[in-house]
Formats: sequence, C-alpha cells, structure tokens
Amino acid sequence: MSSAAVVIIAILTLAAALAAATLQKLMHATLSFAVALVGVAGLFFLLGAEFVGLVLVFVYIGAVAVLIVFTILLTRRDVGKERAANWGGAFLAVAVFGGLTWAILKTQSVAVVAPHIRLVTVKRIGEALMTSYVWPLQCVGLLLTAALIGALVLVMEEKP
Amino acid sequence: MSRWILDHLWLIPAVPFAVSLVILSLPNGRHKSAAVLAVAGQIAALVMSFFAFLPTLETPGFRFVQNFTWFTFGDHALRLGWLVDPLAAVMLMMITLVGLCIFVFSTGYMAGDKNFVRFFAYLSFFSGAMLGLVISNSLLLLFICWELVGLASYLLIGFWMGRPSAAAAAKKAFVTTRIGDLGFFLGLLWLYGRSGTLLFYDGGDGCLEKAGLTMLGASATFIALLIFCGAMGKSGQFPLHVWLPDAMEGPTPVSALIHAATMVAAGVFLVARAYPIFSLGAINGVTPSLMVVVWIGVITALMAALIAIAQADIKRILAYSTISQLGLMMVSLGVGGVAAGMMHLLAHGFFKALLFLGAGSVIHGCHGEQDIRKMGGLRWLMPITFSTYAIGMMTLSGVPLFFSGGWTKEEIQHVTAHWPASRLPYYILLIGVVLTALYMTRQIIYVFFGDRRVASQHAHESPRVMTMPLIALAICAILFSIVLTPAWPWLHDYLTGTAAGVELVRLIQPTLFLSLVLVGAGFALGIWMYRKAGVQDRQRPADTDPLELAQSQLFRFLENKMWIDELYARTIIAFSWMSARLSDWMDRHFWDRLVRGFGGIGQLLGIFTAGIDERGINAGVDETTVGTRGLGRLISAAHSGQIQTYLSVIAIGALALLLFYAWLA
Amino acid sequence: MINQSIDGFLHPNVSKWVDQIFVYTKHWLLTWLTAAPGWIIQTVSSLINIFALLGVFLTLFALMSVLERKILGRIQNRYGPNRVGPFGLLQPVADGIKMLIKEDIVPARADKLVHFMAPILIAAAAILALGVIPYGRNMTPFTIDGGILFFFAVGSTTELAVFMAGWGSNNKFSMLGAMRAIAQMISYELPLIITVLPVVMVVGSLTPDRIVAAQAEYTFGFVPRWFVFTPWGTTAFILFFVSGLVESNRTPFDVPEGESEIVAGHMTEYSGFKYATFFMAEYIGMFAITGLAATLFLGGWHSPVSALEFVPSYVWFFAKLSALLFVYIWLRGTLPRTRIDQIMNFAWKFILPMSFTCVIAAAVWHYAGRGLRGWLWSLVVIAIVYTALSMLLDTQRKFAPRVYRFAE
Amino acid sequence: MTPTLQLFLVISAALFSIGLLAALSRRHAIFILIGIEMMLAAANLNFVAFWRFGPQTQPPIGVMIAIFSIAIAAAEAAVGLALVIAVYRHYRTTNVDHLNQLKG
Repeated sequence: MSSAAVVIIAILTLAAALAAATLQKLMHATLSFAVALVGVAGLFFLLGAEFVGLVLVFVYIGAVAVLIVFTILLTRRDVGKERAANWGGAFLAVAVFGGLTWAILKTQSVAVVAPHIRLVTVKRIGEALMTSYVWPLQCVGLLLTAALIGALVLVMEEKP
Repeated sequence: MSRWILDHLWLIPAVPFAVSLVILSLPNGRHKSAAVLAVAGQIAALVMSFFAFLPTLETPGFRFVQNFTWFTFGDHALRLGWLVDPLAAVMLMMITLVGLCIFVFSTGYMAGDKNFVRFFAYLSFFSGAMLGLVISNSLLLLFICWELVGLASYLLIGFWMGRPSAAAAAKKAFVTTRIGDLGFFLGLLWLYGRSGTLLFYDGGDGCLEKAGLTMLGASATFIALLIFCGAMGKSGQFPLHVWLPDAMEGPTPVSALIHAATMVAAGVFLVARAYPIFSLGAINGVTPSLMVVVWIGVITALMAALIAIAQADIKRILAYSTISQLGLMMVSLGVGGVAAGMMHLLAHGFFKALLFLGAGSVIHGCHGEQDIRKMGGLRWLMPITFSTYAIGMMTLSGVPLFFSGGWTKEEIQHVTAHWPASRLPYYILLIGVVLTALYMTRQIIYVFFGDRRVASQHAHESPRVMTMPLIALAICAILFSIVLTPAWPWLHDYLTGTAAGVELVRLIQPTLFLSLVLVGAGFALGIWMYRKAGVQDRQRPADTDPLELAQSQLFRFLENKMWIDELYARTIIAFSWMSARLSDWMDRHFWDRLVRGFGGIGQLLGIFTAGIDERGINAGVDETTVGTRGLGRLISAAHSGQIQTYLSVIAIGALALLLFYAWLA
Repeated sequence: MINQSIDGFLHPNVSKWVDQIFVYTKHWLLTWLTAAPGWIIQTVSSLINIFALLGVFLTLFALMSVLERKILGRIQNRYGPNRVGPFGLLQPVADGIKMLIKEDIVPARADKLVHFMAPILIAAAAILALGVIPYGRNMTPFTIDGGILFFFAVGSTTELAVFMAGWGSNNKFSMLGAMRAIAQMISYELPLIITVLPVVMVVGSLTPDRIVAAQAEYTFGFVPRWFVFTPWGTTAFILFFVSGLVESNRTPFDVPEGESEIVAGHMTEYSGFKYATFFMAEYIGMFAITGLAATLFLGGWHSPVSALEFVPSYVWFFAKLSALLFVYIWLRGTLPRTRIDQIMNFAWKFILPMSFTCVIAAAVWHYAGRGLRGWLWSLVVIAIVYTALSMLLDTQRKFAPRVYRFAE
Repeated sequence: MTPTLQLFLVISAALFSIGLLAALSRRHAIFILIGIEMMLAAANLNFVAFWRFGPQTQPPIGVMIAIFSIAIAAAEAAVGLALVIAVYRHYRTTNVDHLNQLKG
C-alpha cells in the first residue's frame, strides 16, 4: 500500500464529500455522497479489509443511496434551492477538524507504519461471525427487522 | 387351539367390545349389518369360550392364570390378570350360549325399532364387559368390568329414553347399584391395604391364597361384608332389590339377558369367586359374613316370592321370581354349597332367559301388552311359545327328575338342611318352593288358559327367528339336568374339582319326594285359587284377583311391593331432600350474611383510607408537582427544538473537551 | 494450478497447451517488462486482462445483437437482417457506425452532468461485473476473495445509474421507467442473492474459482457434480435465471422500457452513442448474469463428460454461456410482457420464499450426507414448500377465453 | 514510502468534519442524514485503520465492528428516511427549522 494511492483516493473522497455537503441541488449532493462512499470503500481495500469495502459499497450504494433518492422524489415539492450554508456551522466544523488533526499529529503513538499481516479472508470473518460474534449478529438481525417494520409503519398512509 | 386361546384370553371380551365399537360407527339405517356383526361377534366369543372351556374338562381343578402389569407407581406395580378355572369356564359358556340365543331373538324382537343399531352396539358392549368380568383374575379388573356392566345395563334399561318411566328406572338402577358398589369399592381398597395385592391367584400369594388370606386376619369379615354390598346391589338382594323390577322398563331381551340370566348373577358369581374371604376362619362352615349372606338371601327369597304373587305385569312377576331365585343362590352360597349355588345359577340362567324370552314373545304377540289380566287363552294361538314357556315354568318351580331347576333346588335344600347354624332357612326355602310354584301357576293360567281377552284378540305366534331361540333354550333347560343329577353329579364335582362317578342309587333321594310334594302342593293351590280366574266374559279385564277377594289387605300390601319404595321415599330420599333444603337455607341466609359482613368491613376500611389520601398524601403530591412544573419550564426554555443547535452544542462540547486535554498535556 | 490431469485422446501436453494458450500468451507478454517495478507489472497485467475482456465481450455483444435479430426473425417467420455482409453478419458494424454519427441530443431542461454520467456509470458497472468470472482454467481476470459479493456490489450500482438516467433527463417517461426499473431490480436482487447462498454455503467460499473447483468431479465417472443436478440446485438455478432475466430488464420482464407503455423508459431521452452505450451495458449485464449462472450451477468451465476433458475449458464455458443466451432470446421471442404488479407479486410471494427454501434444502442435503439420501430429503423439502405455496397463492380464478369488445 | 496511521486518522477526521458541516449548516433533513452517514463512515474508517495498524487479532475486531456499524447505519438510514417522509406528510416540509413543535 503506497501513500500515493492513499492520498489520491483520499483527495477524491474528500472532494466528493465536500461536494455532498455543500452542493445546492439535493440530487447532486446525494450522488456525490455515493462517490465519497465509493472512495471510502477504496480506502478499505487499501487497508486490506476487502470485505468491509464490498459491504460498504453494497449497502450504501445499493441500498442507502437509492433510499435517499427515493425519499427525495417523494418529498420533491420541498427540494428547491436552499439559502446559503450558515457560517457558524462551517466554522464549528473547521474548528473540530483543526482540533482533531492537532490531537492526531501531536500523538506520537499513532505515527506507526502498518505491520505485515495475513489478509483477512471472508472465511475468517464468517467464522468469527458464527462463533464469537453470533449474539451481536442475532441482535443486528433483530434490529434490522425492527427497522424494516418500523419504517413501513412510519410511511404507511394513516387512515383517518 | 385352546392353548392359543388361553394365551390370548383378552380376546374373548375384546371381540365383542370391538364389534360394539364398529356397530356404533355404523350409520343408523344399517340394521342387517349391525345384527350380523353382533351375532358374528357373539359366535366368535362362544367359540373362543368353548376352546377355553375344553382344558378345564381334561384336568379336574384346572386353573390357568395369566397376569400382567398395568402400571407401576413408586416401587410396586399394580397388576391385573386373566383367569380360567371351572367357575369362569362354565360362566363363559353360559353367558355366550344364552347371549347368542338372546341376540338372535332380539334381531326379531327389535326389528322395526329405529335405534336397532344402537341397541346391538350396547348389547355387544354388555356381553364384552360381562365376559371380561368372569375371566378377570384381579378384583380391580373385575370391578372395572363390573362398572362397565352397570353402565351397559343403565344404557339398556333407559334404551327407550323417550319414556320418562324408562329414564327414571335407568337412573334408579344406576343409583341403587352404585350404593352397593361404593361398599364394594371400599372393601376393595381395604383388601388392597391389607394384602397388598388384588390378584386372586398369583402363584401362591394372591389374595385368595394362603399368603394373602393370612394377611387379612380379622378384617376379613368386614371386607367380605363390604364386597357383599356390591353383590347385593347387582343381584338385587333385599335392601337394594328395588331397582330390578323397574329395570323391566328396558326391552325384553335386555331383561332376559341382563336382568335375569347374566348380570344379576354377577353378584352371586362375585361371592362365589371371593368365597375364600367369606369362609376365612370358619367354625364348621359358619362365619359372621356367611351368616349375613344367608339371612339376606332368605329374606330376599321369601319377600320376592310373596310379592310376585300379587303382581299383574308379566315381566315384573318374572323379575321378582329372579330376585327370589338369586336369594336362593345366596342362601346356598352362605350355607357352604358353592357348587350348588353355581349350579342353580347356571340352570337359572337358562330357564329364566327362556321364560323372559317367552314373555317377550307373548308381549310381541299381544302388541306390547304386558298386563296378564288382559291376556288369556294364548294356549292355542302361540303353541310354541306356550310349550316352551310351560317347560320354563316347570323348571323354575323345580319339578324334579326332568327339569334342571328341580335338581339344583334339591341340591340347595340338601345343603341348607345340613347348615349347623339354624334350621330356619331350610323351612323358609321350602315355603319359597311352594310360593314359586304358586305364582308361576297363576301366571300361566292368566296368560295361556281361559278365554281370550282384550289384548289377546289378535295375538299371533312370533316369527321363527324368535321361536328358535326359545326352543333351543328349552332343550338346554331340560338337557342341562343330565349333568346335575346326584346319580352323576358331574357339574358339582367339576366345580369342586373332583373326578365324577356314576351311582344310579343316588338318583332317588328323600329330598326328591319332598320337593315333589311341595311343588305339587304349589300347583294344586294355584289351580284351586285361580281356577275361575281364566274364564271371564270377553272384552273385560279379569275382575279382582281371587287373593284380593280373600285377603284384600294382604294383597294390597304385596301388590305395592310391601311399600318398600314408599318407605325409601319417606326415609332416605326425604332425608336427602331435607339436608339439601337445609344447606340451601344456610347458604342463603347464614353464609351470605357472613360474606356481606366482611364486605362491609372492607368498605369501612376503604372509606377511612380514602380520607387519609385526600387530606394527607394528595396535598404533598400537589406541592411537588407544582415545583416540578416550574423546574420543567425553566429547563425547557433551553430546548429550542432546533436539532442543529443541539448538534453544534455537542460539537462545542467535544471541542472543549479536546482543549481541556490539551491544557492538561 | 495448471497441473490438473487432462485426459483424452489428444496428447496431454497438446491439449493442455491448447487449453492454456491464452494464459501462456499473457505470461509471454509480461516477460517483456521483467525489469519494470512491481506495480507497473501489476498494472500492465490487469490492463491486458481488461482489454481481453473488452475485446471478447464487445465482439460477443455485436454477434449477439445480430444473432438475436436473426433468431427472432426465425421465431416470427421472417428473415432477420441478411443484407449487410455474409448472412448479414456485418449488420452490427453498420449499426455501430450509424449510432456514432447520429446527433447526440441532450434535452434543454435536463440535468446535464447526471444525464451524461449515467450511461458511463452503467456501462462501467456492467463491465466490472465481468471481471470476477472464471472463463477457463486459470483464466479468472481478477481473483478477489469475495468475488461473488463484488459481483453483486457492482451490480447494485446499476440501480443508481438507472436512476441518474431517469432523473437526469428531465422527463416523466424516463422518471417512471427508472422507478419501475429500480423497483423491480431491488425486488429481484434479493432472490438473486439468496439463490446464490446455497451454493456459497455448500462450497464454503465466496470465490468463484473455488465454486467451480467444487463442481469438478464426476459421480460414477460420467455424471458431473454440477449443483444444477441437485434438487435445491435445480430450483435455485431456475429462480436465479428468472431473477437474472428481470435484473437485465429482458422480456417478459421489460416493463421499464416497454415501448407500448413508456416510450423507452429511462433511455427515452438518450440518443446516438449514449443510447448505444445503454444498449451495450444491458447486453453485457446479461452476459455477466448468465456467466455467473454458468459458474454457480453449471460447473463453470468444466466439461459435462469426463471423456471430453481434452476440449479447452473456455470452449465449454462459452458453450454454456451461449446456450443460456439462446434461452434468453427464445423467451423474448415467445413470451408476452407481464404487468408490473404481476412481477412484484411474483417476486415477493413466490420467488423469495422459494429461494429461502433452497437455502434450507441445501442445508438438509448437506447434513443428510450429500448422497442419495440428501438428494431425496432436499427434494422432499422443496416439494412440500412448493405445493404449500401453490395452494396458498392459488387464486381460484378460472381462465376463460378472453372476450374482445370492439366499438361498433 | 508507506503511509502511517496518522494519515488515515487525518483523512477520517476530515471526513468527519465534512459530515459535521453538512449536518450543521444545511436545513434539509436529508442533508443532515447524509452528514450523519458520512460521520459514521469516518468512524468505520477509524476502526478499520486501527485494526490494520494495531497488533493482529483473531477475530479481526476492528473489521467486525465496522461490519456491524455498517449494518446498523443501514437500519438507521431506513428509519430516518421513513421519518423524513412521515414528517413531510404532516408538515409539508422537510426543513428542520420549521420542525420545532417540541420547543418548551
């Protein structure tokens, strides 16, 4: 994994993310959000967590992004130009970024290079999921079911 | 074959049960198939019983026992079993044979009844239960079958549940026998408590064998008496006999099968089966329990015979005669003549079935009329019925030498005469013989002789399917006497388990002449009394009974069955009424008051606490709530409802935290 | 991995050489730049793969487009294209040129950027999906640990692309078509993935190569151990095939671009080369789906008879691929278009439960010892569920001949 | 030259701040949702990065947490968008400025 690749992908990602945060048109924002997530997935690939990257693409591009665009369509009447971003928020964000970066750069213990490790195969993840993470897995399944039902109930046409 | 049957004894009761189930499942219209099934099942039972009977012939005193464990509780198991010994075997034969005849008869008698199918289902059910009863080797199993038999009899007495009288009779029979069975059950429990087993024969430690009996000790008497209660209930002995006459509400074949031939004999059979318990610790053949048996039997025999004289319903007369005959058997058992008692039981089974079927045929011929005073002159109209009926009547009244009844009665007289305790039963039996002859004569004269009357105008002979069984039973009743004669007392020795020998000398005995005299006297008396009863001018029921003319008070007394039912109504039933009323009153007035009182107390408490709430607690709560509301207002001012404000506050917080750490470092 | 025994009457080395010719060629090409740093070699080898893929499949696309038209012609009792070149085989070239020189119209009110990005994205997704399928022995362009997952992850971006197309060209037909397309894609993506699960479970790997390897042996020496020959496999294959049909918007499930209803769905506002791109993307998606089907259920590049192992593996693969494609065309020529609500009901009420059943049946098959017993048991499971479902869903409707009402 | 952990941490910090920016500065509920999702992605990136650079573990804890958090994020997105739609039905707007009924 070379810094060049990382930096390139990172720049793309952050640019897309910035676009998502600032673009006026909601649809464009959503699409660039998707691009940003693809970039994050790329970073995951570089970090050797292929599976997570694939899952990220799969879930976010395949599901969340589509959900968002559907929502945009369903609430279309409201999707117009917005007034410009308020600078307070921007300032705060920048401040947080600065603080975090300062903290990160100041901490020496994180200035390490990656050790050489065996790539994490899907098999290992699957075993982990089925053995030591089986309860969390069940809980997530439950949560997803609940979310599904909850979402359905929320968007159901209430009959007066 | 016999071997196989012995190994599968359970089949004998199981087959009729199965048949009855199948019949029940039939649709209501399938008369023919129902009849065929029932008869076939009965024949199968007969064949199997025959094969179970064979080995008992080969070896005298043969006994085959087959026990199995029903269920286990704790460390000891409750075991049931099957048993074949002479007693059981002859009962099997008798029941299946008579049963078969009656099944065939009822195919004719019940033809055209809309509940034909149900009838045969019940009938098969009954025969299954009865067969199970006689071959059961455990008092518990016997009791179960006993109750099943009771149920069958209940169902069949109330077969025409349309008639209120039938329903009432069924209930009466059920309740009355239940009283006896309660005693029986207590005895059973007691026995189990003492001897720890309910098996009769269990290779040495059954409750009828040395080991079991010795464990009983003094309690044997009471156990025996309790068991005898059951016998009294079923066999209609004196205090509990009231149900049997009313049971005649059922269809006649039922009366023949259940309330003459087999079920009522179950009581006698039970006593015979449990005889070792009765005779435990006997001083030359007398024990308190046997004493009770004897006296009960004597009273029953005499009383029933007397009542029978004054009855007008053809079937009731037979019912009472049944009761008295059963009393006779009880006496014979009590005085130690088990064999004699059983012999009479078997003979009685045949001829009483014969008589009832004959009565049934008569009723059938007279289109359901049962009052003998409305009949008459049927002699020529239904010859077969008449002749067979006559045979039955003579057998019942014990005409010696040719008829089985005679021999058995003489046997009983013989054993009774040698009873050490008292001679009284013997004399009473003699009177009983006379009375029997008397009332049978009366009945015959009323029904068959004299001129025709209302009911018998258009009487006709019954169809072949009904007369055939009559003939068969008549032949049985006569031929049966062969194995009864003292000359060759085969049955006696068979039952007692000794080899039989032939001595023609013993054929002639003093009792023979005695009974000849007595029966003759009875006939003569009857003919003399009722000579005019038959001949009346037509279209009119016979006017008052001759006896009534002579002794109206006595006749009334007898006609109303000695007012025993009324007595019960006045005493027992009235008492239960009273108690019911009393408890009702208590419930209404006493307990209710009590409950209401408690309720009132509760109310008072409630009011009190309510007061406390109002004044004490609520005030405090109100104050608190006011305070809280104020605080709430204060805080909620900070909630602008703007998510992003909150978010930015969080962010600022995070930043502050960061700076704090920086300052620390 | 090359030293797998290949029998046959050809000399082993010869057949092996024929089988591996492309692999050897690539190695030979790479020998030119042994001196270069590693990442360059990597890049070059991937580039070679990519160009090979594009070459092969674009040719296949061209071929397919003309063959489809010819076969449809046969089915509809007419000649297909037969003018351009021998048997009209050059027809696609002509079409390509036409498309290229057509005017590229972009609606005035359209969202230019999105409208432009959509075809690119959709084509890219389709081609990416091709990358993980093993086309022959040692001929998997990109061996990824979670290859199947990659396939579906990439495939799921298609929905977004379609949506972009629909939204970008500011047109109600496009929007509706895109909606329909996305709706049915989402509803059929579930069964598509769930029908893959049994295979993944049984093989125990998400890697296509492993899955193909797991179907290598032959029972009794001649019946291949393809998953399609197990009850659950058959069911899963059929379901997968149908779902694939829907995913690639083919007749009878082509409501998103049903000419008679909404002009051309999300492609309405596209013309010229962009339209061609959409077209191509659709066909390549089709190839990808069928290729995956062949890989998962039909034993990939393995020969159906052990005696024919000497025939090069890629030949087998493409034989299976083209067989499935022929079925696609055949269906298109045969079946009428279904209604959108019918499609949805079918997805949620029948296909989804059946695919879950497949998973269960596969588990049963595995735990009953993968033998005849397992075979029968899984068959029983599937039969039970199938009958139950058919009873449940049976709307007691009697189908009578339709009565036409004409305006007099 | 290979990247250090810091590089990834900075990247994720940047992504996080951008998410925060989106969540703070926009008035549209969906934008806020997008921002939150971005912050979550940044967190996942941190998890994986720490796993990668930390000592090797079996099971790979960082990866597992990332997977779970993705799943949960999906659920959260679904519910959130459903909420947006429901709110829109009621108030005919998704502008969070107008949704202040809970104000004390």
